[in-house]
Amino acid sequence: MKNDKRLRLDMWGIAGIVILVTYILFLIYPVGNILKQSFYSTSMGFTLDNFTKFFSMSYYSNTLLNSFKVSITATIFAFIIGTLLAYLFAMFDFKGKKLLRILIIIASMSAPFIGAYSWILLLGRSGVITRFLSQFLGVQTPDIYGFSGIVLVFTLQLFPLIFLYINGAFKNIDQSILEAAEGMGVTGIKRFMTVVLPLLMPTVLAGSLLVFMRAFSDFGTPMLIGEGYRTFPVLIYTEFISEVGGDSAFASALAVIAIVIALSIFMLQQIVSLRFAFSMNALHPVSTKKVKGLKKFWVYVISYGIVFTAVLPQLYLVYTSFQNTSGMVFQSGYSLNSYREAFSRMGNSIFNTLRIPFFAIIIVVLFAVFISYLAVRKRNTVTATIDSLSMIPYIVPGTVLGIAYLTSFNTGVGGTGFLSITGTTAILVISFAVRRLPYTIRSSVAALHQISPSIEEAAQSLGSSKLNTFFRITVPMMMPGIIAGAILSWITMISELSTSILLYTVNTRTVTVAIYTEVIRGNYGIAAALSTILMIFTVLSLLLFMKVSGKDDISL
Amino acid sequence: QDNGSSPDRLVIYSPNSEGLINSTIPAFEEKYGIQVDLIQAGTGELFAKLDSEKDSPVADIVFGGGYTQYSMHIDLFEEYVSPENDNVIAAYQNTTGFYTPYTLDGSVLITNPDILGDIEVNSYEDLLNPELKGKISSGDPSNSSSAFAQLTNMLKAKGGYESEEAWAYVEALYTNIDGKISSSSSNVYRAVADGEMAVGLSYEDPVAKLIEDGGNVEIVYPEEGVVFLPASAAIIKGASNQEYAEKFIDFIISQEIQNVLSTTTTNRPVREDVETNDVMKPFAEINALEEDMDFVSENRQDFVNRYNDIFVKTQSN
Amino acid sequence: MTQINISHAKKVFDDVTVIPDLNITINEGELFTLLGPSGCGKTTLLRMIAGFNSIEGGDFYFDADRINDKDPSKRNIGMVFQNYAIFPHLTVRENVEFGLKQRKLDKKVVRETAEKYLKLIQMEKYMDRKPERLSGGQQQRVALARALAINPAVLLMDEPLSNLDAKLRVDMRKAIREIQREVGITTVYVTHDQEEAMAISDQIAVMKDGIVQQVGSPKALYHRPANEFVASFIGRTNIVMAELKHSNEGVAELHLQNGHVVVYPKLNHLSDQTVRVSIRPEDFIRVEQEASLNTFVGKIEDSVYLGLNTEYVVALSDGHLVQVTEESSFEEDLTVGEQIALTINTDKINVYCAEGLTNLSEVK
Amino acid sequence: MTQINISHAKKVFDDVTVIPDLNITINEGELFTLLGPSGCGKTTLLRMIAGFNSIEGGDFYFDADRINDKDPSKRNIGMVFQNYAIFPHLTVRENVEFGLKQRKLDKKVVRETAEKYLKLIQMEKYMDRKPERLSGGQQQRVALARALAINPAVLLMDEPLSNLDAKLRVDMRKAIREIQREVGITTVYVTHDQEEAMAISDQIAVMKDGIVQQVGSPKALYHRPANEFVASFIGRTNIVMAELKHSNEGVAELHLQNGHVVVYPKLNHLSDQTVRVSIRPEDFIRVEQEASLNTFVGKIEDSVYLGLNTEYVVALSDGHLVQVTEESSFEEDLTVGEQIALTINTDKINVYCAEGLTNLSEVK
Ligand SMILES: Nc1ncnc2c1ncn2[C@@H]1O[C@H](COP(=O)(O)OP(=O)(O)OP(=O)(O)O)[C@@H](O)[C@H]1O
Ligand SMILES: Nc1ncnc2c1ncn2[C@@H]1O[C@H](COP(=O)(O)OP(=O)(O)OP(=O)(O)O)[C@@H](O)[C@H]1O
Ligand SMILES: [Mg+2]
Ligand SMILES: [Mg+2]
Repeated sequence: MKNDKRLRLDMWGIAGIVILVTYILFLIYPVGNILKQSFYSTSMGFTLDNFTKFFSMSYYSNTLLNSFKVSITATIFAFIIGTLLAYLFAMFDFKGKKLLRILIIIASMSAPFIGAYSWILLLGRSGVITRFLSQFLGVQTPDIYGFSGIVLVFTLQLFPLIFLYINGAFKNIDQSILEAAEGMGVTGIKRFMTVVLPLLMPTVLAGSLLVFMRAFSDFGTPMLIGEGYRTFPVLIYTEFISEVGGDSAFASALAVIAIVIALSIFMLQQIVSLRFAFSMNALHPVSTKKVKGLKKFWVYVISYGIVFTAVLPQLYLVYTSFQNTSGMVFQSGYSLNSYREAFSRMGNSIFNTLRIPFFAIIIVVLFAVFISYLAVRKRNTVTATIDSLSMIPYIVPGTVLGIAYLTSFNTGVGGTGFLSITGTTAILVISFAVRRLPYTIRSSVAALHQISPSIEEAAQSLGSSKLNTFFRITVPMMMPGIIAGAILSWITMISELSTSILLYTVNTRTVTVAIYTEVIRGNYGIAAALSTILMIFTVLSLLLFMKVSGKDDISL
Repeated sequence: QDNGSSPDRLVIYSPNSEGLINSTIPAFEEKYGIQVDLIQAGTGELFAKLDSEKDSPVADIVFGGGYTQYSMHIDLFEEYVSPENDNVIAAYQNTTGFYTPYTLDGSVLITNPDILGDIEVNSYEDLLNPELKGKISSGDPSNSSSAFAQLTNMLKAKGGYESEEAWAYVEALYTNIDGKISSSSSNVYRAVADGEMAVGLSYEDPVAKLIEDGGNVEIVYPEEGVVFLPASAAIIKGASNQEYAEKFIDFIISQEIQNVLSTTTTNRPVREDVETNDVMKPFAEINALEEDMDFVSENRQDFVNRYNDIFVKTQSN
Repeated sequence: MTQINISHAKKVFDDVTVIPDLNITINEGELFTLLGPSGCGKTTLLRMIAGFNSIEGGDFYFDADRINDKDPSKRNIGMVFQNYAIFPHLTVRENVEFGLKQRKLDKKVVRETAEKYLKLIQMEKYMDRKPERLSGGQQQRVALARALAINPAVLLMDEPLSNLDAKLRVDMRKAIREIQREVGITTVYVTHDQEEAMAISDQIAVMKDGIVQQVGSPKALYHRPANEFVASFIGRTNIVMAELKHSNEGVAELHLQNGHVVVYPKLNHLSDQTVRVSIRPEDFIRVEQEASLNTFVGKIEDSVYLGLNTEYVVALSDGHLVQVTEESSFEEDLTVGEQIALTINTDKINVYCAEGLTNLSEVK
Repeated sequence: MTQINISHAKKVFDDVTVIPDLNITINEGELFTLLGPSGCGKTTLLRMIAGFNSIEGGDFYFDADRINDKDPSKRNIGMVFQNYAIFPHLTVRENVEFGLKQRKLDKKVVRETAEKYLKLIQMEKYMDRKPERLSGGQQQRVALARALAINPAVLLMDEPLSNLDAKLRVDMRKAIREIQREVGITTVYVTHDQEEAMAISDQIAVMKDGIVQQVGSPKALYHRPANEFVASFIGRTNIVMAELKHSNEGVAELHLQNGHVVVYPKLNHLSDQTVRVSIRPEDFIRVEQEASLNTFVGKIEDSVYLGLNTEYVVALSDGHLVQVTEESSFEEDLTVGEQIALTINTDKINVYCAEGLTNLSEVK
């Protein structure tokens, strides 16, 4: 492949410009609008005071350190678990993979508040499991709160991301390479470390980057179980949304710091993955093998064990949805009352939960496919910029983006009335798409890195135009990657809250908003029922997808 | 596209709980034949939303939130004083012209008798008991309004906002809390109700509601005194349904609704000419204190800073 | 030194039986070649021996050791894959060192061994390159060195030289042969190149549709192919229909379809029947026009110059075409349309039954 | 019908010049073969013609059209890649149909054409399989059919038959040749197999280290290699050192290192000098021991049976080894250690200057 550094006005040039303009309009303009106040005060003009304040006071700067600690630890654990599981899935034949796959995906979606809250009910100081263990076994479980709790929840919530990515990447490894190693006496963990892992590296890095950033920017979990272990995103959130009068200029400065950190890590990841860029022409993708004996036992124990643990809070949630409740308090006895209430209150939210992510996912897939191709095969300043830009919404707290969108599009762009989309479906669709694009982009980029350019050349030699080659050859070959990312985008859009809670109107209320509303109103039973409905809904959408795509394997 | 401009609709932003919503909105809809579009979220989120939308507002009414938020965002509201205003207890009347208090909420302690065992908790002072170390749940006064209300309440009760003695108490208390800060108000009472914590620095409405729902908790009105603060509602500046909005304000402080509130919910009415709920201790039996709202509003940031310093100090040793 | 014994091997890929029932014994230290048309199951069989394909039936033995369920990594094999399968993330040197490192050898020994083999494959210049920057033939050589370097008990090679030029192929096959002989590695070699097979093998198995047609030394295969398929697969051959008749004296004669009669006493013991005669292109001998009684004429239809030899397509008097090979010369040149006289080297022909399935010349 | 003209082509891969300055003209409808050792730049050149490698210097013309910057998809080429590059997500049929569909042909025509070519490569049975379930040779044939089916103006083939068995290779090269001739597709063919090159090509360019050594017809290359490299690359050869001397009558004589003298009047015009004589294995002719004056003796050191021919390694009296080829026979067999007498077919030898760089036999 020729690597043309100039920007040319061919199909790719145009696509690049369209995407860039979109990002300027829906990212730089609104977010810049909010963040500019971090450098600007009405009294003094340009100022760095907000930044000085942050770095000079340990009360604030410690949160950054804390965030790094939890994010790095969680990333490492998520990486280990996710990779281990993906490896088992790719290498061995065992029963119930389809079910496990769905459960893994379910584990990655967490209903607002209620999801992490289940952990407290299970593992808290008076949690079901904690009490069980201490009463019957006399075992003292470690505290779910603070550092260890945050890491636990992050790990179990984020490993599915690594799993899905790597599961897709295995499809691009040629079986014979693994066999070559095996023939030379290298098997098991050794082969994994010396051959499999290096080959998966682009994907591993992409996945880990996302996990890290997600852990670094998530505030829901640390807010619920941090108990004084103050993380950076919680700080940003509370400064923006403070009930006691936060300082939004200071909050903007924090967001700027978050973005700078995210971009630096992104660049670092880019540099590192260049070292692992090699393409493969996998005509014989890795196939699974039967296992026997002790090995079989361990395969089952590990895979089912991990997955079961990860969905435990969701299962508990389902359980509580059948419990009788009185407001905030769960009573003894079981009934369908919560469901009765839930259905009566859902309104059109189920429809919205389908409709809004549906439009958004179309945008996501389209953009991701183009952006990843531009970033990998047509790398130049513009495309590299687009690539980096696309990561920003991932790290900008959803609340900030919500506020930015409200402020910037309330009266149209620059108050002109152009794109005055507040309150419409469009604003939700766009915000969903922009925020969840990175999942699909990163996995597509990783997939593309592994595809041998000679396949594209072959298509071109057959007279296929760039566009045609792209859609008929490149995209289908990237499919495992695209789908892995799209599923994550889809799941996270379905359970998106922090932006939609600011942008929704009665007509665009989603199930997640409904759940949150019930939590606020103190109806935990109804919230649990709604969460269960959302979960069922998600499973159905996955099953439908499998049916339509004709694959058992969600990552294709 | 619906931004509330249709004539028979009223857009309400509210962080309120089930009881308040259920006893007001349906009744209002029925009475006036107006459909209410209710947007619910946390107080912080709603005010951030209002602030962002101020050039082209969507909401007509914001229904809920304490005076601190209102006083910070005066520019968002339309001036309106309800004719019913005069029937409200003098201390809780709409004096600014912008926001109308409709219920009262006191800072209380929530306790879980199972966890507490035989430890006595009747006052703020009791919280300094070393046996409670790490078992007290508190919000973060620098961003949770209920935790901030607790802060001003204990300052007032312990000697005044600028009393060193009072601040010394705060420091002692937070040393005993040992960094176990919840990031949101709701976590505080939930933690106690779930048995995760023994005591929580919370507020009256949810605690009473928990007791009413059968939760295993008790409510403690600190002996040193309880400050009751009003929850308010206001009309948004530039609201498209001004007329209905005004009707709504009148409605929530009408005797009829105040009566419903005080009898069927765990909210204290702002009118005296109504009955009260059995779950809640009658006003007369409580050592009520009064907050100096103007002073607190003005010095809010100082309080927060001072608290932050204390927090850092307790964390660093 | 390992003997490989395969009995009743069976391989099924999703309902399609690729190898129905295969029996082979490969002796210790032998270089055994699998030869057969594309898709006949060579790679499949090799991968079964290596342990990468499941075995649907039969027994595989390395000496007395039944290996059907043995882990590939424990079989002590070296394998060159048809698609090379070199590690894309490792340099040339690291690829070759990879297997050596597993043997827990001294670092220096690893380096030196790797270098030795890199020199052998003439790749020492490219030691530190990543595979993506190598030509096809260079990649193939790396795969070769990697398998040789670990000095396995059994060496499995799937078309290891297919992308090398003639000169290098000869060099490489010599090298393989030497190493193999030196250490006595039992080797199973897959190739589509019969010359290579001939040059390198101790024994050759000719396969078709998963069935072994004949196992034998190169010479035996070439000169006494067990059936018509082998005859035409190993080298080229002309199949001419003939009637086996006996003269009054009881001497067998082959009456070829063009009328020519070949006296063929070897078949005296057989009854009269229709047969198929396999005559290799070089077994037609060109003679001076009408020089002897035992000749017939043909007309040159086409000629292909192949360097050492030239191949002619000759139309016999009855219109049938046959291939004739002759050593080339620069000056003399038979042109298309020319009339030539041919005779047949009867010693070297083979006669098959009417179905082409048995070699009658061999039946005693 | 397209003529390809390449002048001063240059290719640099990260500082390494792979092709320094290459000039070639490929005539309309010609089948032009690139032959050369592994890594000499054949694939690189082919990819430059196709437009997949950047061009660091020089001009590439298709007829009058400078294509240096033309998009590959607009060059109207068909290419068979060395690594096949078949689309793994498409079935065999879809792979072949892919290029056809780009031509906006009628659906029926697409189907029929694809089927025609699948039949040609003997893959009609596997039409609906995914490539992962094909053998190596089957995959390669799909790649071939895919390139042929679109009937391009220029066909580029990079070792298109390297994984096919001899029989299929012959079939395939015939098919390629026929299609190519029929439509007159200008074809650039890369192969490492000199027999194939000889059989299929109109012209062959022999390359070494990115430099074209000689361009010529197969025959010219074999019989009059321009330099020693070509002589030893195309076919095999023995290089024997000799002194060119003139007899008293001024007749040139080659005094070979083993003492044998060859009268070689062709070089009468040259002065006395040390030369290198290239004698192909088949140009040694075995004669009855001491039958004539002009013979010398040698001892057989090794023999390799290659089917049609047998190759001997013979030690000359001075200890030098030479390769000798003879047509094989089943009965008669020269054994290692046997003494034989040889003579040389002087018509076919080539004499090079001491550096091996010029063919003195050709200089007039
Ligand atoms: N991408 C690359 N980067 C650097 N060097 C390369 C690259 N591709 C090929 N080369 C080098 O260029 C030279 C020519 O390679 P090329 O692929 O053209 O060889 P080839 O003649 O096709 O050989 P083979 O018959 O082995 O396929 C080789 O030495 C190879 O190592
Ligand atoms: N994974 C598979 N699934 C189904 N059929 C297969 C699979 N692999 C190979 N086959 C079929 O099995 C047969 C034998 O394949 P194999 O690869 O052993 O052939 P081969 O003799 O090595 O041929 P070649 O010389 O072309 O490489 C072929 O017809 C092939 O199409
Ligand atoms: Mg094969
Ligand atoms: Mg090549």
